[in-house]
Amino acid sequence: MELFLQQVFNGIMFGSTYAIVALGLTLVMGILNIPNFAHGHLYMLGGYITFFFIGTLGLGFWPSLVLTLIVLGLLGVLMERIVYRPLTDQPHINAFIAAIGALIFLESLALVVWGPQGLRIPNPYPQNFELLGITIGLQRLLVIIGAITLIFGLHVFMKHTILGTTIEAVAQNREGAMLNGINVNRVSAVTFAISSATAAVAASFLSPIFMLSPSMGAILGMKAFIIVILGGMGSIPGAILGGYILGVIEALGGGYISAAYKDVFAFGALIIILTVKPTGIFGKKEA
Amino acid sequence: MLSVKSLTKQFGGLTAVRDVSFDIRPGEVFAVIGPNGAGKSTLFNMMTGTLKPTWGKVFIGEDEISGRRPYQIVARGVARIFQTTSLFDQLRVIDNMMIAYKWRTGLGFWNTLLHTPGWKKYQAEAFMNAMETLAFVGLAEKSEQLIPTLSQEEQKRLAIGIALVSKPKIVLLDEPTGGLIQEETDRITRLIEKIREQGITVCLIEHKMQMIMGLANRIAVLNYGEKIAEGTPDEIKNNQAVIEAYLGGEIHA
Amino acid sequence: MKKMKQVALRLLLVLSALSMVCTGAWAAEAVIGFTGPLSGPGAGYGRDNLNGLKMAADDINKAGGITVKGKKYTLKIESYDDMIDPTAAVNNARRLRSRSGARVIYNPVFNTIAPLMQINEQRGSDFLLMAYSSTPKIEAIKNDTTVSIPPPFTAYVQAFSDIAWEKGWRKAAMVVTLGAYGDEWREAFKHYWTKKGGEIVADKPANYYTDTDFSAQLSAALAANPEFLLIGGPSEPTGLVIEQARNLGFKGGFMLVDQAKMDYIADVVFKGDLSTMKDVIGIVRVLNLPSQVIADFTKRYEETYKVHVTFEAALNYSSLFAVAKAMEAAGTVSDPKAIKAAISKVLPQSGDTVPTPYQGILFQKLLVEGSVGVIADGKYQKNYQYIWWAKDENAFNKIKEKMVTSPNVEIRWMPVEGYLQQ
Amino acid sequence: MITKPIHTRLMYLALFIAALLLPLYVPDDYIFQIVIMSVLYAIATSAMNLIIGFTGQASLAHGAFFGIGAYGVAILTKAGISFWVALPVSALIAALVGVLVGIPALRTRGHYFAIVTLCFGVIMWILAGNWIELTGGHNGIFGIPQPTPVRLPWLGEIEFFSQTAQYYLALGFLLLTLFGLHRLIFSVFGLTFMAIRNNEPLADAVGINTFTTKLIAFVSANFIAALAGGLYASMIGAVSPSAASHMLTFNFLIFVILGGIATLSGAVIGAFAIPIIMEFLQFLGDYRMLFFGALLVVVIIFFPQGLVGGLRRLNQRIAVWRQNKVSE
Repeated sequence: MELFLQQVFNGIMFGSTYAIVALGLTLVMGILNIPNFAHGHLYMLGGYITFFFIGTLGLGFWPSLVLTLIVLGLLGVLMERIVYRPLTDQPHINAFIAAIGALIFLESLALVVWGPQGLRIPNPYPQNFELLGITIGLQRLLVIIGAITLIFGLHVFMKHTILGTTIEAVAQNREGAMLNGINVNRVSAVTFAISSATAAVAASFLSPIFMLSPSMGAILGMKAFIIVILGGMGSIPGAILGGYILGVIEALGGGYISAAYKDVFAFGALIIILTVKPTGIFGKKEA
Repeated sequence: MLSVKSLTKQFGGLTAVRDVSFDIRPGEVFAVIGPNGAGKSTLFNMMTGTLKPTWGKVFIGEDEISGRRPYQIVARGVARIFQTTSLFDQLRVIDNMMIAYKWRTGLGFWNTLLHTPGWKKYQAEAFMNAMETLAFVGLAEKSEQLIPTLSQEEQKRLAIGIALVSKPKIVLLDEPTGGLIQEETDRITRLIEKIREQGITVCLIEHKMQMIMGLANRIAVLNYGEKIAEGTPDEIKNNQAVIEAYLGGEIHA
Repeated sequence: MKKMKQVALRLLLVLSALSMVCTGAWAAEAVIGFTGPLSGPGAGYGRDNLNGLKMAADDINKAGGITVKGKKYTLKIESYDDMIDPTAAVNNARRLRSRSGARVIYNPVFNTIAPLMQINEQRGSDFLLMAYSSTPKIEAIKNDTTVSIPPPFTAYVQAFSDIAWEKGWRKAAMVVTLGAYGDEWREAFKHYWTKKGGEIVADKPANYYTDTDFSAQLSAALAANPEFLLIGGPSEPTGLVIEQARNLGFKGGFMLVDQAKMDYIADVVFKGDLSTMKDVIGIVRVLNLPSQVIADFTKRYEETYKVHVTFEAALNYSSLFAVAKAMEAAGTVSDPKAIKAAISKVLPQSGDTVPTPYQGILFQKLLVEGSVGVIADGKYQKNYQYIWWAKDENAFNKIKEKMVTSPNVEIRWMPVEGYLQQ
Repeated sequence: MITKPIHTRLMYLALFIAALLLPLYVPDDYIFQIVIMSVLYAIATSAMNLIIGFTGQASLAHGAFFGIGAYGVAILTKAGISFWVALPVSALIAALVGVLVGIPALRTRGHYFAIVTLCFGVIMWILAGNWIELTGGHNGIFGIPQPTPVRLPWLGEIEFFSQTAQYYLALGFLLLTLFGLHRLIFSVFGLTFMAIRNNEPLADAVGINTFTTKLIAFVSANFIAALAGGLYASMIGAVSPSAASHMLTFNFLIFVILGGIATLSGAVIGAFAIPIIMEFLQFLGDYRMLFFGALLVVVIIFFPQGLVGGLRRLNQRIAVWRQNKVSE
């Protein structure tokens, strides 16, 4: 039972990361219809930027987190402007290629600047405590709390600010929004900024527990992609739920079943779900 | 010819089409009219297999076609054109026509890969028929052109040609003159008359009353998803329910 | 007139010098090729290998290069990235062989070594493949121009088990990396440890290359109450595993598969603090090797390449010295077969030239002892060096005589099947 | 019906002869190796073009089917079966798997289809790495025999050890593939592929069984990809999970898009140009992939139709320029 609880706790922590990374991706995919396959690499870069502020400049954890958020937000805007906007009227597959180009670029950039060796950030909250017989790291708890705060904050933003509702309007009907005089380009930029900033927050929270490596974004990006599709493109509840489900499945799968095949279950489940419901669990009728 | 029996379609809790029935007789032009949102296109989509009816059936002769896939319905001699001009706009005019003829031929994977004698025969047959139909709709000399170079009217003609090329028993035309000016509309009307002269049954949805009144043999009127009247143009013109639905007498438009 | 003569003389000198450089009579280059992962997940490992070669080439050149049949050569390392892709590795090898004229090519991953072994014997494009892979599968492929550099990992499996047994450890749980190497390690350890009478209470592999959290596997493994954990993959994530295991309350010891390096983990992941690691058995700390040059080697390596020294770097360094000497002995820089044949003549190496002196060569395997290091109570302890190719006590003693001794090193005999020398 | 102008035909003839004579003038083993691999990639890429370019279904499982072919040939030939039996059998297995995957996967559209196939690709990759009994795990299968020598009536016995023989073998398969694809695509049947890409509801409405047609395109593409994979396995002599990975799919995708999607020549050009550019960039060392990533983005922005599209545009410009000159 304790083992089970421990695994569920791990799963929830992971799910929190997945949820916020997928959340950013679903905004971009749902609103801009851009398959931003490089999203995981923005997360990776977020980790390195955090390392730069903490490890190289010696700033504290919280200021670094805020600075990383700003830097990545700007980077997101830049990426939208340089990489994706010129491709607006082209087939999606071209945007996909551009995304592959962008992710190759970002990964090599990290490799050139920081080298291939794994880097570590000192853990600001290394304390552990026992609860219900399971060991809980404070930083791990912080990941969960941070994620939930972020999700809540984003919800408030989307529902109760003009900018947020505008984004939702564009998500639901791009042409209609354009006819209503909404500046779609500006919405795109803002969406990208939010999307990459959330990825950066996930990376900042996690980096003290984990290790940074240039290739750490690839797998996470792919998983986020799958969560987004599973939850239905553009669906925020879908991304959150999908993220937590995948996190828990993985933790239980990795602990109880084979680690080698745990991804097979996740990916296999996706195939089955999509063939039964071809537009995802929370998906709109026809994309 | 084609009969519709108690067709009903619900989307969620909304009923788009309620209990509509009619029979289309061979060789006539049958029109379905009604204000915007009356459920005309939904009805059409059910007749051509694009939508599954919640209730009711569609027959072609004795053969039930409701619930079948669109390509199976086409193979029973029911062709259609879409409301917004729908063409293969990345391809040439002649390609559009030949694609629509394909189901009548044996041009399958192996035939094509091995270039069997049958392939040659069918390929020539498809080309001949395509050219013939293009001549019929008046696009013979445009056969090598790409779609975006065609005018609005030519695109409409091509769409009708695509429906006709596989020699259907009945064509369903969803607003064939939508977006055209009067002169163009007249020319399309003449084309539809020519189709009737060929012995092909026509069922069409239209907004333009004047055109319908001159063209159709019989008319069914939909309002809020229900059939409120059916009859000859004269009967319809004088039908009280129809006049009310069209806000008092504007039916003569 | 006299001035003219002087100018003419000087011109002649310069010209002759130039022509000597051009024709190669002055000092030619022998190209040593390297293809391996320099980007992607294996990049760190690939670079460790390459750095060792670069440093060896520099040192050899600084000492005047090599002399083959009276002609001076300097060594030049030419490297290409293959990202562990067989196609790219073959392309790189072809390029190195036909464009740069490399007759010796290094590669450090089995997945790319196997396809290279298909082409390195082709007439007209043959090269000596220097393979850094500890899997015995290499020896299963018959190939006359391949040399493998590290000891077989099975030697480490046995040696580590030996020491763990002495320490009184019995119950093991495994959280080893996924992948070819990890799969083989688990299999071999399971076989050997249970044969010895030990017990394996859990086997929860994890992907050290893609995962960053191991708490799922660790929680499951620790639930079975093991006395020690067999862990490992690349060093950095291995350090993470140690930290996460301690955070989950694990008090026992660790055994590291030979890919993970205890000194690297201690210095890089834990910044020199051994208290978290506490009890570890694994491949020896490079700095604790008994060779005379080791301190100097480590210092220069870390200064030049700004990374922690690794065993891969040391072995590659030593192997290139062997190749260079073999070229001299064979009297050729271009005949791979002759170079390989001459390697046995230049061994054993001495501890005052290379950090990990090779004792000999057996078919295609260079022979170097398996060096085991131990951390106990948060301190480095005595090393053990296992001679794994001696078929009997006698042969062992003969080898032992030639080896560098030190009070901190105990030399032991540990025959490993399949490698016993006649 | 669809005829090419005479100068285009001459150009293709010249290319064909140049390809046949290539071993006579290829400068060294290295270039030859790249050419051989590019020929193999061109086969797989052309097949991918059938499903993605012509039919408009973004299948991201292509690498997996390449892998099925590679592993199939590896396992069968190691079991002593002749290469000439192993190759078609592996391709047929891939086709069968294609049917089984296609039937559920083709129910989805657009991004969803891409993701479902990508997931399948990842699963195959994981299986390749972990089904140790069958695939040899992450080590893969090595020591795969070269294609069995064939005895031809007037040429004597042909072995496939040399690069030249391997080249002709691969070239033969490429020509066969292009020949088959040419027949399929330039026909009424082929038009139905493009009809689906262009306007699926209309294709449905004009009597095309869109599902079956998509399935045929998908399965044919997989069959050909597996052929390329089988050739790859016996030429490289070793397969490991990287031969079935989604990274391979992405590579093929890059070849197709940058070469020129939905053109027969585009896929081939991409399969040659990109690997050659990559090799050329080796001098950049650590900065190579950095540069390549940026290059990819720039090229896709400025040449959305790929290299073939770029060439066409250039051709048009030249035509316009010449016309202007004449009219002056």
